[in-house]
Amino acid sequence: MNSIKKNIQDTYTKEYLALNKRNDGRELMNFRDASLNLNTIHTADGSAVVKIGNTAVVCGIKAELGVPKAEAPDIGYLLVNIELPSLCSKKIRPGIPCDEAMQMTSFLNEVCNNCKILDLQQLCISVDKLVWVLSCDIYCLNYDGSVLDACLIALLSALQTVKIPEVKYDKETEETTVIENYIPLKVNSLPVSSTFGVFNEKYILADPTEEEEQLCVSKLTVVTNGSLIFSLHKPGGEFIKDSQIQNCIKHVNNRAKTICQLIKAAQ
Amino acid sequence: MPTNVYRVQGPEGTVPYQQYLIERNNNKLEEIATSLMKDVRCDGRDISAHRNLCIKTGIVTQAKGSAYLECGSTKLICSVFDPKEVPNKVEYAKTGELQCEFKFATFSCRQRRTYTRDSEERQLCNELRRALEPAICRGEFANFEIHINVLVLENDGSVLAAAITAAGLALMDGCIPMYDVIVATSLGIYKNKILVDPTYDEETLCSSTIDNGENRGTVMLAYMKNLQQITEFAQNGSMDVNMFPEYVQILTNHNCKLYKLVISAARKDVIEHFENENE
Amino acid sequence: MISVDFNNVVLPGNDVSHIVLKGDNCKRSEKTIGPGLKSVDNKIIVCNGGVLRCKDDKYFWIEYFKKKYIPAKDDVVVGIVAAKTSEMYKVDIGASELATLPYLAFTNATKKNRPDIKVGNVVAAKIKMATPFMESEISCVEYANSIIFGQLENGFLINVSLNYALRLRKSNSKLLYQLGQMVPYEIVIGANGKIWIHSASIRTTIAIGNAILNAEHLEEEDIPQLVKSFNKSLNI
Amino acid sequence: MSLVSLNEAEKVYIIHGVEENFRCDGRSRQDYRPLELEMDIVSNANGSARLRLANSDILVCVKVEIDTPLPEAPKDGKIEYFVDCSANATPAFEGRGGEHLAAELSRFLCLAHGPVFNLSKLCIVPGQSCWKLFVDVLILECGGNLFDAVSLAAKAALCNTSLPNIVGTYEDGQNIDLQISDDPFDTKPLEASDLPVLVSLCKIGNSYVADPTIEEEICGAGCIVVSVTPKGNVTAVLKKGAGSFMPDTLNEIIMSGSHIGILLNKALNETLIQDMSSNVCKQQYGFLK
Amino acid sequence: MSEEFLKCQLGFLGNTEGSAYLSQGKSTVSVSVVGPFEPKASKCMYDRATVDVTFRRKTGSITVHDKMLEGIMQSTCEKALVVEQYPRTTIVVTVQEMQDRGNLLSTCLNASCMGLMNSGIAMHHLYAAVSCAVTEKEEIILNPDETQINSSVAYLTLVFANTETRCLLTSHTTGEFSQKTYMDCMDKCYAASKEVFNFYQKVIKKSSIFN
Amino acid sequence: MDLLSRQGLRTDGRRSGELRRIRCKMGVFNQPDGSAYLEQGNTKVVAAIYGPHEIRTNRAKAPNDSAVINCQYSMATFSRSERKRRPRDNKSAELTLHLKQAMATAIKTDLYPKSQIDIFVQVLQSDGGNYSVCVNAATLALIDAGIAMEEFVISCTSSLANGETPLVDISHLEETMGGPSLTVAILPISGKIAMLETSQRIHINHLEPVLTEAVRGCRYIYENLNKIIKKHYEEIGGALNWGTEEYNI
Repeated sequence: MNSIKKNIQDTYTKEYLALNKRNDGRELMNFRDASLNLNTIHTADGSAVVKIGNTAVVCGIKAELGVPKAEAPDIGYLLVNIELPSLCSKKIRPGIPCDEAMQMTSFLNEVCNNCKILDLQQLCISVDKLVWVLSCDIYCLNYDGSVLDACLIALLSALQTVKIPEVKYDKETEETTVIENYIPLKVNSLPVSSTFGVFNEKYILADPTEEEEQLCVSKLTVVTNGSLIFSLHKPGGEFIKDSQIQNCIKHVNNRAKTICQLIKAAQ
Repeated sequence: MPTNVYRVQGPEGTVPYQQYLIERNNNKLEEIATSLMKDVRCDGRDISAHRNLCIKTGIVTQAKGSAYLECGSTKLICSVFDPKEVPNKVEYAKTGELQCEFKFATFSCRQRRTYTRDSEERQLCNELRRALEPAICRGEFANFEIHINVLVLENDGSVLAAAITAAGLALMDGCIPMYDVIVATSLGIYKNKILVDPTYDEETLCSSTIDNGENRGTVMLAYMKNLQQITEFAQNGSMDVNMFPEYVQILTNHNCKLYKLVISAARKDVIEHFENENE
Repeated sequence: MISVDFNNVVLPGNDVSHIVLKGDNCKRSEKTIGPGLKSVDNKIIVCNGGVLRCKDDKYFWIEYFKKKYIPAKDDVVVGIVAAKTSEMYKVDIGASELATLPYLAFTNATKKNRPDIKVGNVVAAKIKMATPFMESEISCVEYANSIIFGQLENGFLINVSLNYALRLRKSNSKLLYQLGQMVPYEIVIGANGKIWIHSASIRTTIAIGNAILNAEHLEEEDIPQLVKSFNKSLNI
Repeated sequence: MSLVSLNEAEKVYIIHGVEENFRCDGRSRQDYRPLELEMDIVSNANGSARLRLANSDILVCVKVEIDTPLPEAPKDGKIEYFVDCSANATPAFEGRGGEHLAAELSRFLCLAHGPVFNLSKLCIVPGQSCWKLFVDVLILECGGNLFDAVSLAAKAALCNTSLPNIVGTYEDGQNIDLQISDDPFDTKPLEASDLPVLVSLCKIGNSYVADPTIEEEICGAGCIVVSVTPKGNVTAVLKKGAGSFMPDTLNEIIMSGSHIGILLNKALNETLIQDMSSNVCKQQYGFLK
Repeated sequence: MSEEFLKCQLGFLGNTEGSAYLSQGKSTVSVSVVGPFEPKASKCMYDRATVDVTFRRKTGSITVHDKMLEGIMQSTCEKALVVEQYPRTTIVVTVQEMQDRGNLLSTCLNASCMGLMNSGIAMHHLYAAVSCAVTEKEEIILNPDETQINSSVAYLTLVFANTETRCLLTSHTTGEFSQKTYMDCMDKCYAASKEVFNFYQKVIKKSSIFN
Repeated sequence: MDLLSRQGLRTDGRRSGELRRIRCKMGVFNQPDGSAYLEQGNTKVVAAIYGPHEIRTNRAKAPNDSAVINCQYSMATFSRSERKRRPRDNKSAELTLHLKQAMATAIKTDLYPKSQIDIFVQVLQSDGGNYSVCVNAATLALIDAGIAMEEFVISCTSSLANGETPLVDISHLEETMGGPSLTVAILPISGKIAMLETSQRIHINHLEPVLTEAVRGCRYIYENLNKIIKKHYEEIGGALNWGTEEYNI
């Protein structure tokens, strides 16, 4: 933690945190409200745009047909990739994806496999021959903190809007015929992720903006669906005590309830 | 050399399901072609009418200037960053550089696009840079470079024209010194019929190679109204040379109409800026 | 947890202030804490894993295995000249940055008769100024009873860990003395782990170098045995 | 491209020369430098041509392979353009230096030839197998005006290309095996005479110049490249450089570009015909001349 | 955490400042630490050292998941080192996977801690990583082997520092679990981390006899 | 199909000890400082030399008392019968390194301190022995550029046909079908070997005959090139030469 960052942090704590407030007027532990709209992109099979405060994220899903893996012949693919284009923030260089984008992609794929948000059996057309490949690409349009939460919400709502046509695969002649009636996908559970910025031993901020994220030493991300925790991810940085963890989990549960209602209402 | 996989990869040789619906797609194109003969376009507008534009500037708070532009169902977002030093540069350049980045989102076209830049994106990026270079006062930020990034969310025809207009708006929003407002429109020519601001299907029709001597193809023109200068002219498809003055005339008229629209959006943006300034 | 005491192994993060200060009768300012210890808001924390040592209750430090030399003032170091600029040499002493050796920092050097040291030569010098924020400055000016500084012609340079170099510099180490009886040689031991050896023939120089390197992990008592084998190998 | 640097005085000299329609190498505004074309240079290719435009030296070679057509265009063959800027031309092309220019050249060739080159000629069995043409351009020396030189050489090579005849096709179920006649002379030439040729016109001062040299390209404001078919139709227009144009100068440039293009096409066709007829005892010079 | 479970050798690489070869159960990891040296101009910070951790697989191909593990190791190491003491320098820690039979992340973290200790770079505290698996019947198994991990409902890796009070440094989890099970895992892993610190002490004692 | 028929003739009609026809022209391009075109049989190569000029690539590592030699070997995509995907790949990177080593032995680099000499070689048509023809072409181009060299660097290939008779200057067919092939680059007058490489295992007592055969080939090429260069300089030197003739033997 170099000295410049230390001074800014001290002034920030003196002015705001001491009076239990933040520079955009929020309490320490309350989240920015999220807005969501579905089916904005017609060329994608399923799409959603999510804004949490200023952070904006768009998710588009394209369905394709592919050959299943040898060791899992009866399940389809759900490939989630997060792209941080050099459009969304000045610290991202064009070219190969930055480490943060790769880490978020890996985390989101883990969460999808952990809590099986999608039953991959329904993606199978004919065992060992042909399965659906859902490639979900999430582009961050404006990087203003807690991008991961917005990505997960965008992914879930986009998955609910996906409609895939019925496909018949004839084993002998290896003919595939596509029939025009579109059936929606069934999403099993709605996990919600919320990110906390660990400022120093005393203060933990919920849903930090880009400016606060730079001042925080590390981030704590909790994914839950209200009752069960799917992931509690804290990559190093500042210590946190048990009491702080419990406090965070309490806030995360009621955040999860509000977001679930939002996703169900928008359907 | 370790193979470095930057993204989660699916199986090779995945095929989009639209491929098995080719005949449905072809007769849809014939339908559009026949209706074009009767001067009726698939979305009901007149052949010389531009699709309505929805413009919003200042979308990306992290960037110095940004603009979101919807032309019909073509959606794209452009952001501009302030002048920065050029890494590992040796000699002194009198004029500033423009670094452009033009990317289609993977889900933006009918056919899924790849993550890395292909030759079409590189071509559009060059054309975008050449269109903007004459419009920006590059002498103001000598030896520095501006990054202009365009991301296309949905591609429904005349993407380059929309990108140039959006980039002009983003530059104005980012208070980058410019000689004049830059606007661009494109024409589709099908069997001697001039279609303004063609959609994706009309563009595929215009660039089909049926050589029966009639004019067909697409023309794009970026124009600065006050200085009356054409900054970018790109044409593709076989056309008779004497028709060019007419096409250039139509394009400049449409650019002037579009200019008024863009000016009102920019003015609204500035007024809004001062309103919440003195709040 | 093994009790934390002197001549005992301690780990980074252990709090040793109660041992070092040993009750509050003596003032905190007298005690000087050396490498391996850090005082954080009046607590003394260990920051390197090693053995806690103390010397007549005033100096406390931790002996830990270290290979990377951190320049400290008044250390005698042996360095290799890496580059020549207009008014100084850049010398590689194994630290994170090249040390600077001004042309005039040699005994009775004047603007006219500058020392001609080419890139790649070995130099012995004393560290004049060393702060973590700037590259350190060394000088070859000899003072009262110091060893001869300046360029070390032909000879042989070997690298050892800093702890071993410290042990060899202590006067009571028998190894160097016994080797000296066998064959006459010159040696300069730098605090930065670089040792320069020069003797009559190249064969003996290399033999001495290998002897020193092999003796690093030997107990004190079987050093004579090593010296005997060194002697036998030299005679044939 | 190459390491030519001009100071202000030289630029002013060139601009004034162009004003008086008398360029520094004696040509008027619309004149071309001497062109030299030689066909069938590379022996193991289906068609090749070497073109020298003053000190530009381009070698184009067309090779043919059998491939399966794209699912969305079953009746069309395939054509792929590849430009390789060899480091021989300038040290700047070493390693990946020439990649940007090569990509732009190959992309524009593809755009220019696209509307006129009917790919269904390359089809063998619709939906199953078709010809794939590889047009490989090698730039050995660049002396300005690369677009014209490359397009002329490419058109000459394509006219020189001959596709081997298919003697018979045997279909068993899915796969097809084609029996290609092994007699090297039993071939039918590829009909490519209606391909376009590129004409680049560089705007210097307030007039424009055809076939610009490197110096003229540097001190020119912008360059318009017009692709003209023998009949005078324009198949592609590209603007290079950072300048901008008044609408009427643009029209004027495109008009004169198409006239020059027609003349260029006629000259190329004459050399091709003259080369076809006299290939009885043609002496192959190659680089040895 | 029985005795023969952890085996380690320090300083086995000649030309690096610190190196450790740790085997935890059947997975083995080798770490090399190249001490504070002159950084590239672009990456150098004027008042602290930049810490750069790279994680290499056996096969050499780096997938997206390895980047995540690398991120966790990077932030854990950076917090442990006293970076203010070495301004304008770079410290490079290279973690090489030798054999992966489960618990790879905890093995890498423990090995990197020992490598840093061996390198003689000043550290605030040491850290110990413990992983545990939670079965359907809510029992918690410490240092599970591969079969137990695959059959478990959740698999957690927790890292603690050797400060007196218990404070969590890093937590990485897969699978689903309730808050209560998370707290039980914390208690169990904290107890196990004490044994890892003892193991560190023994190794340092063995290697520090000679200096 | 054996490479050497009973009457001792090879597939392309040559005897075992005969080399392919050499045709060359110096000064082919006028922008590079030196250039040469060399044909040995059907292998056609163009070489260009730029320099000695100021160092552009990685200025820091440049030795300050000698010249830096920078090479690039690339094969045209149409040079072989089946098309080559990329003009430069790992194999050409390796040959670039070998070319650099071979030429560095002959060029007097200490006469051009703090400068860089670029040697670019482009294979137009490849019919075996590409590396050797490139080395010879590079030597010709260096001489055309007037760069000080101790002496020529001449390279030749040879291989073993059905077990005992060595063949010199092998073609692509003999390279792929035949036995182990050996490439050697020598300084012909002093006889020093600049670069020696064998494509696969070769028995020790076969090595001697194959190597002497290759060295004999190199000497033969050296005499030819020497004659051509002398004639070339007479032409260039003489004021009367405006026409261009073909130099073939």
